[in-house]
Amino acid sequence: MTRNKFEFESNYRLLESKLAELRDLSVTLNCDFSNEIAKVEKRIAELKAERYRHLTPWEQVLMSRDLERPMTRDFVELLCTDFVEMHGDRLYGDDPAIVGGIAVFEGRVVTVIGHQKGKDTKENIVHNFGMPRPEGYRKAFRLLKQAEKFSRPVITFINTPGADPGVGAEERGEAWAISQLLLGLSQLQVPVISVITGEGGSGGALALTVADRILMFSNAVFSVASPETCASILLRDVKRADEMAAALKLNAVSLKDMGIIDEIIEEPVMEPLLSSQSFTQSLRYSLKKHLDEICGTEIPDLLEMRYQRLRKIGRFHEIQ
Amino acid sequence: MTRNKFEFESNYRLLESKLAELRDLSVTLNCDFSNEIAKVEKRIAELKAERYRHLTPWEQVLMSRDLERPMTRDFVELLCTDFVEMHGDRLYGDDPAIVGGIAVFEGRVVTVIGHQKGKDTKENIVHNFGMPRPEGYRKAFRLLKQAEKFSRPVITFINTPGADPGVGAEERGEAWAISQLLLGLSQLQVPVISVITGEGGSGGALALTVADRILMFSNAVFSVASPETCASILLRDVKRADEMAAALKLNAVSLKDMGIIDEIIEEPVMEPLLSSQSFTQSLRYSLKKHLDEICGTEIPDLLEMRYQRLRKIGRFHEIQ
Amino acid sequence: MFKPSFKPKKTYIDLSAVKKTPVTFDTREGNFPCPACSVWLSEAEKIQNNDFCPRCGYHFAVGALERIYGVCDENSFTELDAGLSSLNPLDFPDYADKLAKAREETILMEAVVTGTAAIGGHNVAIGAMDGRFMMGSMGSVVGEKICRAIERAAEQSLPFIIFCCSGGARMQEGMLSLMQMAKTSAAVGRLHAAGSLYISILTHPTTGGVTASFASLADVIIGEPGALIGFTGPRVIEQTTGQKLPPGFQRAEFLLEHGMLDLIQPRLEMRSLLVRLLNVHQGGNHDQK
Amino acid sequence: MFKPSFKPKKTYIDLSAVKKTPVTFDTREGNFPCPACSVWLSEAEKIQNNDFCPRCGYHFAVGALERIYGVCDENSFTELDAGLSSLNPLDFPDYADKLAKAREETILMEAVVTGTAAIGGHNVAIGAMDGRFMMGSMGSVVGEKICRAIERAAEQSLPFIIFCCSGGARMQEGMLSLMQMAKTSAAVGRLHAAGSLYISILTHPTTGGVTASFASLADVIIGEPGALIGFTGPRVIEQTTGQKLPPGFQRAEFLLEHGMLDLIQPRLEMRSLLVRLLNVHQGGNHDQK
Ligand SMILES: [Zn+2]
Ligand SMILES: [Zn+2]
Repeated sequence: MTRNKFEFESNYRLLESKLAELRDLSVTLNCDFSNEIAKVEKRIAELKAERYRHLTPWEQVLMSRDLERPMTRDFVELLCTDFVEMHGDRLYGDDPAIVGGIAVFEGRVVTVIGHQKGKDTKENIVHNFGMPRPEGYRKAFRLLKQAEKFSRPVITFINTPGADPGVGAEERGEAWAISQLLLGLSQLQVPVISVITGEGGSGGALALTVADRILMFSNAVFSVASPETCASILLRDVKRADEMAAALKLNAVSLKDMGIIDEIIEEPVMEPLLSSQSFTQSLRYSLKKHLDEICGTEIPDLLEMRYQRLRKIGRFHEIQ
Repeated sequence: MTRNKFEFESNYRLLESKLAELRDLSVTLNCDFSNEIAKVEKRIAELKAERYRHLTPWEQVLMSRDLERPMTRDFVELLCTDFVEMHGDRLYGDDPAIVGGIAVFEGRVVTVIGHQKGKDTKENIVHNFGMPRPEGYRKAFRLLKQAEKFSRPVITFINTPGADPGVGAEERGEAWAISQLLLGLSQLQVPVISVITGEGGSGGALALTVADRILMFSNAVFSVASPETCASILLRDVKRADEMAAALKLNAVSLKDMGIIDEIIEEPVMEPLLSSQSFTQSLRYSLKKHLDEICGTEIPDLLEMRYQRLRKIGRFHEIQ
Repeated sequence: MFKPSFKPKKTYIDLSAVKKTPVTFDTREGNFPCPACSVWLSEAEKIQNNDFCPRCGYHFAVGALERIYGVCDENSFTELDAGLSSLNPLDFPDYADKLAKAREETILMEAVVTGTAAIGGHNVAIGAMDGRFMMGSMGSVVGEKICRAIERAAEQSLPFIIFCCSGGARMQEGMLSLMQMAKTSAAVGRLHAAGSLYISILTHPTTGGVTASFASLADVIIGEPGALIGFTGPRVIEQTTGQKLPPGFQRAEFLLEHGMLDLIQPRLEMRSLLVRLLNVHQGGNHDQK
Repeated sequence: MFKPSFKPKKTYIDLSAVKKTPVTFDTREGNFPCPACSVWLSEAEKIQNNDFCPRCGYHFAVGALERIYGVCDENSFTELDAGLSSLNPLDFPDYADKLAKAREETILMEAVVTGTAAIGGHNVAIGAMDGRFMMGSMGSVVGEKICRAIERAAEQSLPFIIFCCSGGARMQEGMLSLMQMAKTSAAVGRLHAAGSLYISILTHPTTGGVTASFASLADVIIGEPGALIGFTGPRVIEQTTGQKLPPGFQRAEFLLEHGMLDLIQPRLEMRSLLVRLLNVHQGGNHDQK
């Protein structure tokens, strides 16, 4: 992660370059205090790591959108074997913003479905920036019904700015496709586990996040609407998105407090996710642990718990 | 029915006009044999009716395509009350070539689905000449699942040249939409009755004709392909469609012999169908009789019979 | 934490009191143009004409209670779950003030009113959203009231009828709000499993999280003429795609053509349609009223 | 009434004998152009290159038995229902002659071969249509054999795999032929209800009543590269609509893009895909072979 994602990064870069100048000067002047410089260097690194560990909500939003984050196909490659990707809704099209298929995870055959963004602009256009059209949701629905037929547990990976906001998507019933998934998942007769890996954008993300367990990466977000949208509608000033990011309580810690997600997978600091063995191990371990638990539950009980899990969400005052 | 549908009609018209000339002459010449003329007139009428009663298969094909034949909406109006038409497949569009909804027939709430052609060229363009696109079949499928939810028997009215042979229909999976209906109807947990009222054209008609009972108007046809198509493919001469019409055994009597349909509703001779009280009464009576029977059968038995009904169709030789 | 300062009305609410409430959603003080045909109208003219434009028939927004009273048998409506009111669970800036203002202006506790009633003699569970209350947005209370109404319908084998009108999820409640989409959709799943008839009526405007949850999951989906119905709002689509929207885009008539609605019914004939559907649903043995 | 003049082969058929049969569907005597890239080929070159065009990889049609032997474990295929042969139930002109000619040319009794086999050690019910036999058209025998294969799979909880190749219903058997669409679709319904895995492979060409029945009802639908797949044939569409067909229209790649296929797999890798699907279906505990 070498690109400048956050403002604070330039500060540290400034400090680091100033320190390098000092080191150069000390060499030039033949005045050795390399021990002390090493200590300063270490301290700066510590402070920087600490800063990365405490990203603001808005910084987490930016982090969650990073195209260098692994996408569904990367997770399948990391975690599964024997992946066979399945295409198409058998109605209208195949949507590259959603990837799905069957694979083997830790000895279990699973159906895997998730969003797919591109790694660069060209790929992003192919994948529509990870924004599904109705045919993507309908492909997902078809694969879910297939998982049900063969009693295969389902894993979904969530990383989307939201559903495609285009004319064609509206014409073909974007809202209808999403609600069908929400209802369908709530009644699906197999265990379902969701992992929010990046940007959890609005209803377009929720459509694949009705599950028995929801895991979330520590710098992923899940929000009712993008902070920019909220700022532009509520504050009439899109530049105040960072304020909205804080107000919306869209990060993993807040969502765990609210009972919306179950477990946070800690991301490594200043290291690509998949390069960190501790991260990939804890992802695999958590997935397996939760999957074992829900696969060990009778389906009627599982469906009742899945319903009650949703049913109790909401805070209000009631006068009898 | 005053238009010239068949070649033989002009012969009778010739005879009739010659007879009129004779009558005029007899009046002019003051030579009264009006009794004898009346007898000739009666005899011509009898012969003509007889001819209409014995249309050739090709004449029946032409008859079945007559745009003056009543369509689904006419039958609903004739037979039902409280019709509420339902639109759309909730996926892509609403297809005016298929009409569907709920209505009350003889005290029973039923789901009615059928093809709709126009009465003239302008209407025909709206209804795509009764040729359904995938969204028509998917609308039908949706209404069938709704009928199942509410345990409503289903009546289908068949009159179509076939599925739409267009680029868009292929793009949106015409074959997929038809096969979904064939399978769906074979397992639908409510009684289903089909009435072939006009042109039963190929797979596009069959898609709505998987039923517990199939009634057929005496001049309706039901064919694997149009006689023109068969003539052009098998004989490389589309003008020999009349030969093919005979060879294909596509009329009601042949199909009853083959065990493909259950009952023939006799059409009136030289009278619009809905003007004939005996016709409308026998249509209503037959529908009610068969509906009563299948509604009185337990669903698992009904489905087993529906399966076996199809299962036994086919003729072949077998060496053990 | 916000506590409602007045005891919410229970059961029967007097319609005459509601009628006096100024309809602020579509109108300004004095004269205003019809949004469809631009003819200038006064509030009095509009009310006189049953909330339609006298020139083009445009259906102006009406309140939740007017919706309900417009289709139910006289004196049959009993409001339920009226005691639910919104909190400010995220301490979201200005939310408490907005809630207070909406309550004051609409004399409603929230953006949906639910209860039981009879229509043409048939008992139903019914609800109506109110676009004047924070754009009919769905927060915890809207989701909860709709869920309870649906569950009641499922348990008591009643048809469920809802008038939808919403700008989407209520952003001020964050993810608690978004999750109401999943919660209400799951409840509809149970309603279908119980075999109840579900009729949803989409009125102007129905967008966002409401369209993409319970509103589009009904057995019969009815649109009001000219109603804007969709997921993403037209302005956002135009801004995001830079595309000019086709004429009639996202209007009920457009949705019907694209296969999303069962039918479109003018408001004045809504009751007779519901009676017919309920009659037929019951087996066609009831006389129409 | 037609009686077959020779006793049909039962169970095992020697592949070497089949290989010698001239492939008449796509070729003429001597040299012929590749239908995709127009390069001139001899029959020998084609066979040498495993029935692909050596220049562009075009997949030439192959016979039913070659299909089956191409994916099944050695010596595992047992042909079943080989004793079924077509009659001429409508006394349709020229039908008996055409049947006799097809039998002579293909050394097959009908346009489909069915049976049981093993693929990667997994027992399956399998079938393959043969386009050389009256264009792979579906009459009573094709429908019956496919139905029996499907029912066998449902009863014995076997996966069902079928290679499709057909011009549609067999017109010469009239409605008896059309009804095979409904019959096979109903059988697939029972297969799904029994929980069996159903894989359908659409090869060049698959059109008409076969596409619109069992072929498109599988759990997994695989296309062969470049295969023509559709309901109405391209010539009829062009004639009826007067429209110029878009490039690649009704080819497997077009179908994939339009959401109708799960994936496209080259013929040489078909067996490995089937093994993988069967492995995964069995729980992923089998080694790939
Ligand atoms: Zn107006
Ligand atoms: Zn080539």
